[in-house]
Amino acid sequence: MQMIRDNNWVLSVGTFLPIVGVLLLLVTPKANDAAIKAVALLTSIATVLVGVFTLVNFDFDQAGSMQFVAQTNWIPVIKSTYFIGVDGISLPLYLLSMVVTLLVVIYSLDHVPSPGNPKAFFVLMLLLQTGMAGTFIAQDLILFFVFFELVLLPMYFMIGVWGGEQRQYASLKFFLYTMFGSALMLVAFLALFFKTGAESFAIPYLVENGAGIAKNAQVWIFAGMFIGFAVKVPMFPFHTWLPDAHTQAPTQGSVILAAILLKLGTYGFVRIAIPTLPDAAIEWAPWIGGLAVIGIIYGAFGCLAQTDMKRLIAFSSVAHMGFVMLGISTLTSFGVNAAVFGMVAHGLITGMLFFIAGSVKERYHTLEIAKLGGMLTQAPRLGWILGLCSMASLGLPGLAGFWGEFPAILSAYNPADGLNVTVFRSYMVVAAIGTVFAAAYLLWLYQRTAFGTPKGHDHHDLHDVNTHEWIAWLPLLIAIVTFGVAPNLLFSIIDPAVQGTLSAFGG
Amino acid sequence: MILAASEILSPLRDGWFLQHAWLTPVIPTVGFVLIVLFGKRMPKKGSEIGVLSLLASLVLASGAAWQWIQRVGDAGEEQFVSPVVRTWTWWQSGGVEFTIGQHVDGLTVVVLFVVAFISTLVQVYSLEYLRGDRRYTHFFAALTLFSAGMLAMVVAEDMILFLLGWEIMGLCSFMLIGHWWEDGANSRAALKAFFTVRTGDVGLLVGISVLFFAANEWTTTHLGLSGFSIRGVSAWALSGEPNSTVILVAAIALFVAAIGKSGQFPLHTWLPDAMAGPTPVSSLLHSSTMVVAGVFLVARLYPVFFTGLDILGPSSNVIMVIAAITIVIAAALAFVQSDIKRVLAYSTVSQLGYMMLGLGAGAWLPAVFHIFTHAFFKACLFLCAGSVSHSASHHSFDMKEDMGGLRKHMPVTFAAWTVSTLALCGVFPFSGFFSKDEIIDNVGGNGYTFFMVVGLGGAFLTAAYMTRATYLTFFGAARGAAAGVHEVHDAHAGAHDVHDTHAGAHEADDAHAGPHESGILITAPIAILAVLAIFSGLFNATPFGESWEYMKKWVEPRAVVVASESHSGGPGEAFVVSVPSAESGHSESPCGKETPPEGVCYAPQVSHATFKWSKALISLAVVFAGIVLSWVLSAALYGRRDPRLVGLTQRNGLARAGYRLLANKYYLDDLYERGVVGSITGPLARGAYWFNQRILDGILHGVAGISRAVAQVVYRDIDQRLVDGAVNASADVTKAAGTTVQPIQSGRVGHYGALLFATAAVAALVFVILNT
Amino acid sequence: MLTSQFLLLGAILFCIGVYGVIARKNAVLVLMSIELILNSVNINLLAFALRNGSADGHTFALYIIAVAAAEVGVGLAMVLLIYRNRRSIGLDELSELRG
Amino acid sequence: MSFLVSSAAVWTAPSVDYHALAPEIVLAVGLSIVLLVDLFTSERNKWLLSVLTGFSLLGAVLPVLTLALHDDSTRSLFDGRYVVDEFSLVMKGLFLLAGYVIVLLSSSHVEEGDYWRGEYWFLLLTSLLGMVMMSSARDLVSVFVALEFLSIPAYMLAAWRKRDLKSNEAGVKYFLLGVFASAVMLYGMSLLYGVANSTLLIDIAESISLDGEFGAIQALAIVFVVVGFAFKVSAVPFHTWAPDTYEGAPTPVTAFLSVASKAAGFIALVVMVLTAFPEGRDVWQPFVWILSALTMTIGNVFALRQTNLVRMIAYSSVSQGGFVLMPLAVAGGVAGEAALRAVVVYLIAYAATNLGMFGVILSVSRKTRSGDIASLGGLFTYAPALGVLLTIFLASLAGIPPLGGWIGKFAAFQALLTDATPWAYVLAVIGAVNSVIAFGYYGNVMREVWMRPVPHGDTTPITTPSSLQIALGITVIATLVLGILPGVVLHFGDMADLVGAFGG
Repeated sequence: MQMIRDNNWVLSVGTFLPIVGVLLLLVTPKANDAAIKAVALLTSIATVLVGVFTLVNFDFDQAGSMQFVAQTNWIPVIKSTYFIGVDGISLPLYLLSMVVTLLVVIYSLDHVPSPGNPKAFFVLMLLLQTGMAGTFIAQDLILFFVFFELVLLPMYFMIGVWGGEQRQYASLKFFLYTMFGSALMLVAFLALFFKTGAESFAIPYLVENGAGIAKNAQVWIFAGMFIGFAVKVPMFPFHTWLPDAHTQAPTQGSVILAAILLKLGTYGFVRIAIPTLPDAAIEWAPWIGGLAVIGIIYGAFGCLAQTDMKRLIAFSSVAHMGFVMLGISTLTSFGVNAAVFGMVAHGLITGMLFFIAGSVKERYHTLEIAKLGGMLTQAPRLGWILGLCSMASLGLPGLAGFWGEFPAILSAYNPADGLNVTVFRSYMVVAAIGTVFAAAYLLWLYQRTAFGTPKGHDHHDLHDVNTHEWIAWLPLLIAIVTFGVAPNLLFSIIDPAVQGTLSAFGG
Repeated sequence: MILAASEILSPLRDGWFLQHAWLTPVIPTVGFVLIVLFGKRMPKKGSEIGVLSLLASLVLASGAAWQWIQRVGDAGEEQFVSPVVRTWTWWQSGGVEFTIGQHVDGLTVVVLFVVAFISTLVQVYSLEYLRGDRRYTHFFAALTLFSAGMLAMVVAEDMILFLLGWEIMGLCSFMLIGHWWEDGANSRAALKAFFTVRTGDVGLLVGISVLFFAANEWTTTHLGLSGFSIRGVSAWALSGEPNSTVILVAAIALFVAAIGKSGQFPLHTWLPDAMAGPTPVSSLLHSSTMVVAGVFLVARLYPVFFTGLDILGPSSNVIMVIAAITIVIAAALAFVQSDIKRVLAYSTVSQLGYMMLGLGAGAWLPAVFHIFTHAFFKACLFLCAGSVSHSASHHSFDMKEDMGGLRKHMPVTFAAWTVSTLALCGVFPFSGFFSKDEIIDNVGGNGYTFFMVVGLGGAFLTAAYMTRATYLTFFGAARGAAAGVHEVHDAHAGAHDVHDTHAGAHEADDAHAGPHESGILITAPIAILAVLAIFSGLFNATPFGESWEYMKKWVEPRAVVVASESHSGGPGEAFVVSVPSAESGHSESPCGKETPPEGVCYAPQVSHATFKWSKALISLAVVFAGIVLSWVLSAALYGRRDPRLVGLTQRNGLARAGYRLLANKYYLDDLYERGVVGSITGPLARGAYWFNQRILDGILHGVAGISRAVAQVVYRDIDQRLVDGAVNASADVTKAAGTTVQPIQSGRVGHYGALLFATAAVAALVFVILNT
Repeated sequence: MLTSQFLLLGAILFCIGVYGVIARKNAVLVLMSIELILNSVNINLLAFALRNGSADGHTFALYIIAVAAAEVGVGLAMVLLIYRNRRSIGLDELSELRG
Repeated sequence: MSFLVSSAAVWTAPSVDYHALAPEIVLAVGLSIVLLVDLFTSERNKWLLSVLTGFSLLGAVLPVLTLALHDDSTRSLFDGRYVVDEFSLVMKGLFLLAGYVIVLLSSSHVEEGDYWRGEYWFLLLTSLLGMVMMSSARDLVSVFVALEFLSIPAYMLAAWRKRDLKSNEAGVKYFLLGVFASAVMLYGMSLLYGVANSTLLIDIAESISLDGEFGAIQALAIVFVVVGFAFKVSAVPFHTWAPDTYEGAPTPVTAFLSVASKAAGFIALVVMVLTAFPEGRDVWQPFVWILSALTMTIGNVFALRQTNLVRMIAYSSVSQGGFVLMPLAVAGGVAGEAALRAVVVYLIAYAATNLGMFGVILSVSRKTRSGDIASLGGLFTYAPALGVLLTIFLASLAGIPPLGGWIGKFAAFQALLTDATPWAYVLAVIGAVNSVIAFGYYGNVMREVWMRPVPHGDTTPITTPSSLQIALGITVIATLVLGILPGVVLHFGDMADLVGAFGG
């Protein structure tokens, strides 16, 4: 894969600009609320501008190859380098992380959750931003790992300090789960490193030489990575941190978690695990697919059982990431395209849903579905937005969700060579049934919250969507519709990159 | 035999309208966006945008239809009239290219025209009907998008766009049925509708996937089309290539989708509940759009079903069986409804049954023709019902409680209703006769006698229940609201249009002026539809001979082999290379189920029964029998019952003496009640109804309940206890381990020293032994 | 040669010392037992030195003797410290810190 | 007694390379000065002592640098009994700088308590001198002497608060067990001498083969020697003294013990196994493997249930020791150099982080006067800076990138996977799991700092003396740099090749 090294400073700037913001924030006096918010806002805007610059200068004709590549010595002793670059897979997620952070910052301007302390809150948020963006551009396993881990602590504190009643339990659970995964992942990375001749941690290098590893070893190494990434996704047996984390996290936390953090795992599969270890991937694919469809149905059941709006949305993430993983498990470029698209779509939609949940909580002071109702009469705009997002989330054609879901199901009909067709076709049917459940729980939610007449308690403070919320939400809503109508905007970027990634499987 | 390519026929004409048929869905979509954005600020609250946009698409559709007729006219008698296809790449992924585009042929233009036409009228009608409604603008937005969805589905060139339109309709039906969602019943009905249809959609998803992967290779190599393209799939289905099981699976899956959408047994239960929506919605849903989509799917991908389900084969196929069951069950259900809209809903279900029956029996053209005629008179009937409830029965739809004797008050509505009823019953010369009788005729003609009998029985029942409904509504004595009595019918709130502001608006005039004719905006559409209900049958009046069979000429694709290299010039310009006789039987044509030697078939060869008046008279007789019988019974049962006497016989003993005298007529009533009517309607209908509510609905709700229960278990026990429990348990174990090994840390030097040396000694011992 | 007997003696002393350290509750006695061990070490060293005829053993032994003296000094100082603070040199009382 | 005469006849005074000995000499001079100044200064001027101590430590760093920069970096004195190679220089640098930080940490603490300052500084310097010597010792005798040199003052430091019963108890336990352990080790050494007929580690390496008639004795000797140092590094089950001593001893001393003297123990262990027993790996590799697994696990499990902060840290440092042992468990094989590097890197990172944490604890305890973890409640709200610092140090201990701790863990894993034997993989997985469990208690502290309310609402800010501030600054910068640009420290680890090991 050839590298394009034109203005290779862009990525570094875009990634570490938030750190500058952090330093500025540290010197801003804690009392000066306005200044703090201004700094945070400006930083994230600047970051997004750099992102736009990246987008503009991105050579779409060569979306398949790494661009803005920068590579310098970092830890020569262990042959790890500071090696970054974006291709068609990274770019959408990279930009998504920037945009979402900006929107979250905007939303936070007047929604700093208790116990306040915006300074610390924004510092953590910007740290998160660096970690997330870095993970998507890292082309060196060690660098990837560092960024991957960098995300942990800020999120831990965001949940633990600004979260709900169970926050401490939830945050610790989130942390231990993820750390467990990444510890084994690190071991797997090292094993990969040594099995490929201890030459380099650079992903392209490993992709070239990984296939040479004995199949047996590959399977074990993949196991390590699998646990690391599957926890993050999260896939079926490793998912239980997600509902707690989501439910307890402050709105901003949930949004970032849903929109970006979950993608780190799936991205890891697409970028690292599968290309570097093709034989193991073939071995593992049926299991991944199986867990994925279990996750789809299981998540749906989880949703149906919920009485709490936010928790329901959280469980729906399990189901949706199931679709993504199903697409990945087919090891066909068609399926992986769907998966990458699904990541972005899920990021937009579920992020949006969590925004709404936050605003609902703020207005009704509860997320008990039973206590909600008649939102359309009290806050019609909020209600309609919720409707739109539910529809998008249940995969309605013409909205972004569909293009992650339908092609993923489609792709399961004929997976890559070497995979058992019958198994995957049965997966396909189960997944298709999963879409019905999706419709069931989302519409059920919508019917119970938005329709009907408002429940008794007075909502004197009940106002419809306000300016900050509009500013923070509109981009997401527009994106949901745009990508739904013109999916090629994404697919044309993703496709070539994925083709390259899956060259080991004949595309 | 294949002719030499030298004999190229003159290229077919295609005009601007045909080229731009794709605009028909686009315009309403734009309209929808405009309404959403600016509707509230418009003088007429956005309704004008809706009406205008649909008017525009109506114009386009008519133009397309006209130009299509010309195109067919140009074509030689047996030339293959290629569809006007335009495609644009939408997106590509993993080497698969997804195109979006239009596919205009006879079927398209017919349905396109019908949909645009009826949508326009319904919008006009709604201007008046929903005036003052709280969500006037939302309503028009949804209505417009709804039509757009249907139109998109109709012009769709490939299955993806088809699916898009299909789902958009589902969404809009959810919004429209639940329009008055303050009432829990309505929102539940909306949910039920969407969910049921969505269940069917699994079939569509699976079907599309299977077709795509099965056909893609063949279509790309032979036609340069993707496996999503409709004509590609059709050609593939007829090429003899497909493995029979694969295509069977595909056909079944797609048919499941059709069942869900077209309310076929056993997924029809959502339809009557959907009556919770405003009447215009019901009329649009049940005449030309939503429910027709399923039938349209089957008609559109006919070759797939033709091959997959072995239509015209010796044995009866699943489509016919389902259709037959639907016809009878639905018709019988119509008897026990007191809600006029529910009667119409069930009649729609049974009419859809007819269409399916026709398709299943290989009577493609009659089925499509029935879509055409049915749209007009069914829409008309619904609008009449709406008009009644709007102006006469104080927004009630209860025939027994709030109607009766309205013919005097609302002549136009009454006339339109009568005409449409006759059409629906299939009375000569109303439109319904030509289409429905044609179906029955062909079913018989293709040798499915049993299903023909079922069809006749259906006709009888149809006639009967429609007569009953007519009598209850327009004849006899005025009752309840129709008689000026005003009580708010919360009892059947679910079935009524309780849209308070609206009701409030009309409270006043209803109060002094009792039942009256509706305004022009309501009557005009009704009148127009009524006229069409009479004459639309003439578009394919088989009884009057070949020259009248316009539909056959214009709409039916000609089953001829097209040179396979024709895709070089785009599948549009195809050479006709073979002219099989399309007259009797299907097996002579190379476009049967067997492979054409070379070249491509786009449509299967179906047969046409030759019309015989004898057969027609039989069915007419059946219909009349139904009407007369039902009339007599209804008149006696509902008409001559005298409330005062009923009351008296219970009241005082003196009257009980003269009771026997007076009772006789009530013996009659009882006789009718328990005897004749009872024997017809009672066991059958009630049984069916019971089955419907308890079993089918039961199953539906049961499934919902079960899955919810399962969900509970999965969540509470498995997720929280097992999976999560394991995690927390491991934490506890680790902590517990701490306590168990705590004695090590006793704090006593002696113990420490002992431990130290003991370990050293043991280790030394072990390694000494190991190393000697 | 007598090496083996010397070694045996050393081993025995070592065991006695170890036993003392573990079993004795009296700080001073424990100190003395440790001295026993150190001396067993010295005996070993000298025995080997004799057998091998090299001076290293002697040097080592001398170092050990010196260091042992220092250790005993520190040790006794501590014992005194404890005795002053709690009027006892029983080691079992020294178990405030545990867990 | 003929041989005495003969050897006496050939005896000539060895030529001493004073440049190589310069650091030790500087320290020796420094500590005698401290002693004298202490005798002749009044109470008011005792502050001089801390300054002097600091200066003498920094002064000792200079020759280390000159030696490092000098071209022939390997100098062998007293025919190989005392070697100054790059490895030893790196370690000396580490000890001296760590010592300096400890001086910064202790000064305020010492000034405020009515203690015996002179002794304190004197003992500290002496112990450090012992460590500096230890890193060069390549002979049984010099190793032993260095060990006692660094231990005996440490015993006294532990018991340094004479009036405090806990302090006494800490000292006595440490002393008795320490002496006992070194006695056992000595027994092993005597056997080694017997087998090898020399106290030079190199000679021992040649004679150790684990077979032949003395195979059993060699194994016994190796085990005993390893036990001796395992005690120093408080490897389970020889760790028992550590928690008690750490808790009882004055906090700065605890910092000193948990960092410097532990590091010294590891140095000795490395030197012994790599230079003296390369052929004995079949004994010490499995032994260390077991010790490492036990240490990590037991240390964590104990730490999880502590409520006293210092005690928790004690156990945490025990389990950290387990991680340092991890690479040693494979040091005998192909992964030797990687393992050596891993140990050095880990020790450097660990020293920076742990000292920093003690710095925070010292400054917080100046206010709270309590050792309970709960006393940290809501620290972030009233002392955000300290809260963040503590978080950084804890995260670094937990091995979360991009902080110093992770590069140590990374190097350790790397060494294990270089060895690439099944046992290595198993140990790696055990280590991975333990690093997760460890966060259980580190996270617990973080939770106190960030998410818990302030105990009885006392939110008066904390004033941190300048010396502590400097210490914190040094340590936190070190921690961050090690994490973000690990190339630097890894470079040290890389050049720290151990003369005598790997046939060097």
